[in-house]
Amino acid sequence: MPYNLTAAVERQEDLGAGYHLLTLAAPEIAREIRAGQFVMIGLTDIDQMLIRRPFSVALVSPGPDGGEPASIGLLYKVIGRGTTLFSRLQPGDRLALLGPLGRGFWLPDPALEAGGGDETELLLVAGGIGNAIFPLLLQELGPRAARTTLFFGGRGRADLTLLDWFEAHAGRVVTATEDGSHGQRGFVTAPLAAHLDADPGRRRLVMACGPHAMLRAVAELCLARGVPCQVAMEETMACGFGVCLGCVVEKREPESDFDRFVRVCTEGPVFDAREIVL
Amino acid sequence: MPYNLTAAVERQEDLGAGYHLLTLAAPEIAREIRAGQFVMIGLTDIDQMLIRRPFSVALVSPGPDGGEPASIGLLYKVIGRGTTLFSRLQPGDRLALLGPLGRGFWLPDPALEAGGGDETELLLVAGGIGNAIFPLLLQELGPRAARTTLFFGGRGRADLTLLDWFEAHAGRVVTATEDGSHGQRGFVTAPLAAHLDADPGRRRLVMACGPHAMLRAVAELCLARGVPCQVAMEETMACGFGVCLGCVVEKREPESDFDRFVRVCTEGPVFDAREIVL
Amino acid sequence: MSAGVKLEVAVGGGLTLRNPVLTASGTFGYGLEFEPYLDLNRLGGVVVKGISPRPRAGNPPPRLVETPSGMLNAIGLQNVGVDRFLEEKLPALRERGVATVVNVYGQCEEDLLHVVEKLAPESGVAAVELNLSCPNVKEGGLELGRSPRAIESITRDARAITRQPLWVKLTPNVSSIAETALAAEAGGADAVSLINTLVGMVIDVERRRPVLHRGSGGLSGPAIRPVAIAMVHQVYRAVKIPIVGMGGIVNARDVVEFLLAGARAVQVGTANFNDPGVAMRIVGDLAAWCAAHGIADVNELVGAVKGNQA
Amino acid sequence: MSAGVKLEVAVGGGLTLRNPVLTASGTFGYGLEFEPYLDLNRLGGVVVKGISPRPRAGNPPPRLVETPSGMLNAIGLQNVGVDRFLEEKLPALRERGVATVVNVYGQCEEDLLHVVEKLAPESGVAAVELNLSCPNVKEGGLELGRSPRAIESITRDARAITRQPLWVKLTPNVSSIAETALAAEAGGADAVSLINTLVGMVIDVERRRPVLHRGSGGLSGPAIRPVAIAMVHQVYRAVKIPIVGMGGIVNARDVVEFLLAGARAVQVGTANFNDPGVAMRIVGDLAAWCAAHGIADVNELVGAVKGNQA
Ligand SMILES: Cc1cc2nc3c(=O)[nH]c(=O)nc-3n(C[C@H](O)[C@H](O)[C@H](O)COP(=O)(O)OP(=O)(O)OC[C@H]3O[C@@H](n4cnc5c(N)ncnc54)[C@H](O)[C@@H]3O)c2cc1C
Ligand SMILES: Cc1cc2nc3c(=O)[nH]c(=O)nc-3n(C[C@H](O)[C@H](O)[C@H](O)COP(=O)(O)OP(=O)(O)OC[C@H]3O[C@@H](n4cnc5c(N)ncnc54)[C@H](O)[C@@H]3O)c2cc1C
Ligand SMILES: Cc1cc2nc3c(=O)[nH]c(=O)nc-3n(C[C@H](O)[C@H](O)[C@H](O)COP(=O)(O)O)c2cc1C
Ligand SMILES: Cc1cc2nc3c(=O)[nH]c(=O)nc-3n(C[C@H](O)[C@H](O)[C@H](O)COP(=O)(O)O)c2cc1C
Ligand code: FES
Ligand code: FES
Repeated sequence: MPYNLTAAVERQEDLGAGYHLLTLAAPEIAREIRAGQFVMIGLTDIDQMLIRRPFSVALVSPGPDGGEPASIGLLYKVIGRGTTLFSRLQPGDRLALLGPLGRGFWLPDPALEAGGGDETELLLVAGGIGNAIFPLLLQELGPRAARTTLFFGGRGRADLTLLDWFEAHAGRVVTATEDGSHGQRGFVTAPLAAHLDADPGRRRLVMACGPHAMLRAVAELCLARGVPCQVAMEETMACGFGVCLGCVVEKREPESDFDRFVRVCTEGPVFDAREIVL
Repeated sequence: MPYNLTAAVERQEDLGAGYHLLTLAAPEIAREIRAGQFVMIGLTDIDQMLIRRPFSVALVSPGPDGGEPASIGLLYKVIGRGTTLFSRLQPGDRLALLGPLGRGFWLPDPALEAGGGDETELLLVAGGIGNAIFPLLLQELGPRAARTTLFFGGRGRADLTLLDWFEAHAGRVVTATEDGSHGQRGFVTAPLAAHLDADPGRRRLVMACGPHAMLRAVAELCLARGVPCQVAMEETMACGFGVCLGCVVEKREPESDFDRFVRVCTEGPVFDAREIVL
Repeated sequence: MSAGVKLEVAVGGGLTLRNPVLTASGTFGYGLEFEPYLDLNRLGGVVVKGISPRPRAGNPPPRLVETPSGMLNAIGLQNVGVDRFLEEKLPALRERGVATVVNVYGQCEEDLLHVVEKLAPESGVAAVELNLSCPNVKEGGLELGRSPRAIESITRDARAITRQPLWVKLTPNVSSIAETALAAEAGGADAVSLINTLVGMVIDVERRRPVLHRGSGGLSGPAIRPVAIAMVHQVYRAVKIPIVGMGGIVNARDVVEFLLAGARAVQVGTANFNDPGVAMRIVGDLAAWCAAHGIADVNELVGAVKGNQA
Repeated sequence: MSAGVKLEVAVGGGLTLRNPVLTASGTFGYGLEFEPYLDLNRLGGVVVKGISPRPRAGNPPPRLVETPSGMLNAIGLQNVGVDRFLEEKLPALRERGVATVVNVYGQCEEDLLHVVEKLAPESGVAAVELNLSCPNVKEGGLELGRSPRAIESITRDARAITRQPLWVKLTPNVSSIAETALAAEAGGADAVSLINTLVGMVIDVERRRPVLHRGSGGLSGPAIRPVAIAMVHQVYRAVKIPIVGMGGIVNARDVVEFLLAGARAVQVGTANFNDPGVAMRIVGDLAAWCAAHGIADVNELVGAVKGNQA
């Protein structure tokens, strides 16, 4: 059940190139949030911001005395009015916060995960700020994180935020940049396709987050190869908890005329790529 | 001619009880502003504040190397949305600034100020944040400041901001508070009336700034006794430079039907109490 | 709740609400979605999402865009349809004892009356609110709700088939809302509710397309509050039936403003998206505001604005 | 000015402006007040404060109040009157060579036509803009500008007495702005300008009075921009004459939005109060925007919005 609360800013870290990491004291949410879920955040003064903004929780961290998760970290990029205002927040300032919201990633059916060698290969695909969704997933995966591969694309090196962190926590990181400033030049879908084609028989699960065009390309790659794929979608949200009906995306196979749309905030944001039109 | 510029915040001092002193780097304005004139200030982002706010310039101060005035100090009280946003500004933040604006105080006709002993007695009357207009006047008066009397009223001691400064710079400070926490209990008009009546023949000029009810009472006291009185008026302003026609007050003796109103921002904010309806 | 302040308001047709604060149609789902955040029974009432004869899928996305101090929506009246509403939603609301106002939408007059008819025998319907935003085919396709004549006739038709309290929701996109309100009153409405959203559009200048898939949408939020206050006040001077006011309410001060302008009750809309607990907080703050201002009965505020009335 | 971008626009009646950015009536004084802040000759034109037959003192204060992303005003058309305007203001504007549009106001139709007649022989009047916010006594006192019939007739009368380009300024407080625009076109207007302010009210809940002395006022600023864009777009699809768009413009992006919606030129209003230099900056930014987007002629943008048009 989502908590509706105000939370204090603990830290605001400027990561350069418009990327920030904002840490909020929110023990209730930190304990319950699952990778791929999100929160809605707003200024406490509604006159300054009518519509809250959705953000994945990138990380959770324990309180000063260690132990249970007590803080959540939001990794965000300054885009427009809301994120500009957020980027000015200082430690001690308070924010309105609603979460955890939505359906996060789900792991392969445990029944399939029989013996050691047979484990499903987890491939994470991030485009730009889409990487924000994956630290929490790697945290949740525990030891298994070391056996994941992250395909990480961006316009240039500056867009590969937290790259060091990912290199330390994921099994392997494969990068691609449009300007060639890090890793392969071009889109991240190229090394992903190469990887999928290198060992086509392998049981895999692809989890992707990033710009819509990237998600579409990743989903096509996977669907064409029969590889299960989960995509984290974005759509404009007013509420985040299912009532404004603003955040819909189209279903691939609606059961009826009425059933044409699903809500990203409630039925998603993570969808099986087969469920929706990308 | 008013300057339309953006200026950096140099200091934001919290004086307690909702009062702040904001210092801005604005050499052009600091050099030209006269006591009683004002500036319009706004956030640089119009989406955050459509209508700028008017503030008297309380003080000017020289740059780090001394010499010419380079900064202006605004003494303000947090009232609503605008002043709340201003109170969050930090050194280095930028503000939009227009000024100097309006007509300030004017001193007695020099012809009247013949020999030493005959000097017009200057009586300043401040109610609450109305004191913000007087430090600059005292700065301008130079040595003559030591021969002024400031009648300073407020709800309680906390409203008598910069009291120490005034005690150091004005000749005499007479205080009155509604709760009796400093000086005489009651309105500041009581000691003012007593003073005017003590030596009724003396040539005097009263300059007043404060809540509307106080200005009305001061003006009545003065008009009844034939004492010249200048009042600094406030009215809601959209532009501050005479074009929106929003800030009018009523003339006491209009020459024609068309002439019923005068603009506070252009014909004022300081008026001879005989000019307008209070 | 601040002890001693009477908050009950009578909003016509024999309906008394426990306080004047309802939630607006389309901004509160079917009510139940808000149970994690507030106690539905503390509200004056809940107006559910517009119900149509058949389920509606709504418009393709984007359906929303933020605007200065407001938002535009073009949801397209996505809803479960009257049958599923009666089966799944109404019983749950009835069980909770919350005053449930059912907002009714149809693509034509027959549709609309069909829903009114289906609701008529049901218990647990505190009132029926007619949303007249469907096109008025007889008069050139403009919204039904823009024609006083059409309003009067459909209100009369609805009145004839239901004994439930009948509210007519008025659009602000008219030359004279006093006229449309009078038409609703003449047709037999027990109350008028206003304002619905203003028509608006935002264009994405890079893509050279409207941001909303549908093109234009409905503007709501604090940006429209001054328009809503002026209209409530105009209607208050024109009609005798109670007014339910809305448009940009975000706090108890705003509620007081609507009551002073002439509203007997209000609806909180867009603000529910910002904070799902806001409506209940407003109820508490309103009681506290009354207590602090020496107001024993919230009805004292209704229409109590003084001064020039232009 | 970004080299090579053609900014001239033809706005009907033979009038070509050097660029599409004018300033709106009532927000730019008589133009001259802005000389300390910008070069009037860099603007597409200036629309002066509404001019009436005789000087008007306007309403008692308060005349203004800030609202969410907007403001309400009830200035009451304070102005120097047509005679002093012709003596003192117009010659100075003429001398500077700035395209001067004269906004005309009257308390009745005769008043209005009287001003049009006085202006008719004057050189240096780029266009006459009729502000039809006076009460329409024949049709029950609602504003003249809300009745298509009244608009058509007064436009025709004005047309008959002046050869100067004639603009009719449309109010948004109508059921169908396409209809009022068509009426202006039928009456012989060379262009329509829109939107004027929306009627609004703010109540001071402590004093239980409207904040504005007059009661209600006109809402302007970014809050109304989505309404203005939707209306410009509706009118664009209805009429053939050029449209001058306005409502909440604060920057060059907003200008592009109005052009895409169908405006041939725009007026910057409330934003002038925030920053007296804004209109000139917008002209520069617009040229730069066009250059950056490979647009050689700003006219390419006019009405170029694609997609769903509802
Ligand atoms: C479930 C979900 C999780 C997200 N997680 C992250 C994250 O972890 N880090 C991050 O940087 N961004 C994330 N985003 C995108 C983020 O919400 C937008 O970048 C942000 O809302 C932009 O706000 P703004 O006011 O700065 O931009 P503006 O463009 O000024 O915003 C205007 C409106 O558009 C909406 N909007 C703008 N961009 C987007 C977008 N991409 N998706 C949805 N709505 C948008 C805003 O919420 C706002 O309502 C997420 C989006 C969703 C839906
Ligand atoms: C010439 C002049 C000089 C001033 N000098 C000072 C000063 O030195 N220090 C100081 O603290 N205050 C001063 N004021 C008052 C100051 O402008 C207001 O307190 C301030 O605008 C409040 O803004 P807000 O957004 O916090 O309040 P809100 O109440 O949220 O403001 C809403 C609107 O009302 C206007 N408004 C509110 N109060 C006043 C007021 N008293 N006078 C005029 N408009 C008002 C605001 O400008 C804004 O447009 C002066 C006013 C004028 C006219
Ligand atoms: C997303 C959304 C959906 C809406 N759906 C409906 C609806 O189904 N029926 C209706 O009568 N009004 C609907 N409205 C209008 C609101 O009920 C209300 O009249 C309007 O939003 C003004 O109030 P507000 O400014 O407080 O939101 C909707 C408004 C929004 C924002
Ligand atoms: C203070 C003020 C005075 C105005 N006076 C007039 C006027 O005299 N004549 C007129 O036609 N419009 C007048 N208007 C309306 C504007 O010209 C313009 O149509 C409206 O403000 C919308 O544009 P904006 O949102 O950019 O301000 C006035 C607007 C304001 C804010
Ligand atoms: S954001 Fe409101 S329904 Fe999804
Ligand atoms: S504030 Fe605009 S005329 Fe005075």
